[in-house]
Amino acid sequence: MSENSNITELKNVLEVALLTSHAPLSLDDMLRLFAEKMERATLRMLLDELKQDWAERTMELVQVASGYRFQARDEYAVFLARLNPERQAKYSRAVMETLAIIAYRQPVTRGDIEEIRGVAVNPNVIRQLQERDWIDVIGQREVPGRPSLYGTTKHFLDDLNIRSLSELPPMEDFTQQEISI
Amino acid sequence: MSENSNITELKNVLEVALLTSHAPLSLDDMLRLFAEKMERATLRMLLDELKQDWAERTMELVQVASGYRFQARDEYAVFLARLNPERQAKYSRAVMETLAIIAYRQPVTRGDIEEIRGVAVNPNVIRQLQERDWIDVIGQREVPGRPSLYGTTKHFLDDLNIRSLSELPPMEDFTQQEISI
Amino acid sequence: MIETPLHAKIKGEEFTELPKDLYIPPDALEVYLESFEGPLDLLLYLIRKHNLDILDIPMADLTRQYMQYVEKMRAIKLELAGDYLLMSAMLIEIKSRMLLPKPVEADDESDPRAELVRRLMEYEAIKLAAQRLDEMPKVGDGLFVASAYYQHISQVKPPEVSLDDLTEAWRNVLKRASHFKHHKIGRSELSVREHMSIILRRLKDDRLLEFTQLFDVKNDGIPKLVVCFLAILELCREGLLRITQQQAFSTIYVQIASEASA
Repeated sequence: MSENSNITELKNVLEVALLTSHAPLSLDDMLRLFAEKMERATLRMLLDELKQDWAERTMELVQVASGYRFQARDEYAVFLARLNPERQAKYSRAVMETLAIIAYRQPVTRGDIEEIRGVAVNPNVIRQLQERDWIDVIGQREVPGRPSLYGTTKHFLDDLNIRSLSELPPMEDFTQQEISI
Repeated sequence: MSENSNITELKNVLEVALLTSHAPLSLDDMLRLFAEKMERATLRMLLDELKQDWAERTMELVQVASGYRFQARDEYAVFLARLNPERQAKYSRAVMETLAIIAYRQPVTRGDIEEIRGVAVNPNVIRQLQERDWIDVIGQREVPGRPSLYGTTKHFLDDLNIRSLSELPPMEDFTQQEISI
Repeated sequence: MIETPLHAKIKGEEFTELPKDLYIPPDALEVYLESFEGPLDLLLYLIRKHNLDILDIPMADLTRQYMQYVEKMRAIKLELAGDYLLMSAMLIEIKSRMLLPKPVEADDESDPRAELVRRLMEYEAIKLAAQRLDEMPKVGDGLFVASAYYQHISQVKPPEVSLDDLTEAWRNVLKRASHFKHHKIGRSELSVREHMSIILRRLKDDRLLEFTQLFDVKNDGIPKLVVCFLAILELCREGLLRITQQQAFSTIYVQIASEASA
């Protein structure tokens, strides 16, 4: 075996060990991989080369407190996070009704929502909908306190798979009936 | 982004996910990685390419019962075994024979196992196999006492690196075998 | 006892004579006693050790050997004896049934050894299968799977909301609103409301727009232009817009009321 192919083979063993290990490998761990005695300097050189070999690839060889490990580059975290999403419970009734009021009655202030629902609106409810990027502030009403006016976003339409608010089921006819009872 | 770099990027995401996952990834798992909808045929094509990309490398992309995973090529096992010289304690013969009966004769009750082995089954044996997630209760036999029926799990197939029970070594006939004691 | 010719196999060769050393001193076996998995395992050991033909087991010899080991085991491991004694009884029963005269038309099925042979063969097949399973490389034992590290960021999957959920919520709102007499829910076109939001958004970005800039005459049809105009009027009525014109027929400007007063 030539010197070069030998180095490749040694790096391969290190690569396999690091890719399959559940925990970082210390230099001592890695020295145990090889039957023949290896200098720590040689091992460090091999690890440097291995790091270079992966420089343009998906994983990076990093050194942490307890040793070396391969880890996914940061840019992939967003993909990996999708593998095991924690599903959040359903929205509360307050959130859904607030959303409905904003969708059907925009632009509305918090005061409008409270008037329609007959109860105070928890700021947390508005925040949840804003964080979801379903509603945002589109202006202020020119009354004392200049309350924010809320409207729904394009993202809201996208998530509900409709192109315009006019595609929301018309509810006014139904309303008239209900109210007349 | 050109078509080609896009394919490379998709394969990179798959590679990262498969190299960092602690369990095999099913096609459905992998489809979740991508925000945009992907056809299963496309995913299979990407996996094929990824397998080819790694054909000359240290790990191989294999398909087991519950999905795909990267694993070290056989030739590296001898090196990796040196990492943890205190080998995992072997299972007792009672455990392995019980496992073999469940694997080859499932679904079976504890009574069936005792009949074949000619001795009482220690509950501890069943528990060990259940804790390893190699067997589980898959029903009850409709006889007095409604004894549990045991079968092997997907995880058992995964751990043995096979996709189905049909890939287990075939049972040998007694008389054809020369047995060294 | 019916003497049957012995068919023993040793390394593939047939032997028709009993080996001279059929008897193994129990002392030599002491080391194995622990490793027997039960009476079937012990019987198989004896059969293999003495190269007996499983299809034609010499019951007398086998039973005698077996009893010797069971005695030995009883001496050192009493709690094991139960299963083994049961087997002793079975062996003796088979042996005694074989002493009875054979019916002339006897087929293989009537061989008193048949059931024992079936069980021995079944057990040996399982024993071999267990050895094979044991030898297979397994994850955690000779098989190494990828397990590299990644930075876990937890992504909470937000609740799904459908159009039905939304309209259901709106229906509830309306039902409840009907209880408040003072509140009146007027009939207005949803698309007017949507345009009110669209216009406010544009003015938030552009501050001051010419009235005509709010209309896309080229692309929008008449109904949409009308809706847009109604939206401007509604915004004006609600005091959200300020519309200015310096003199007759000059450019009309539209801006958010608060921006104008500031």
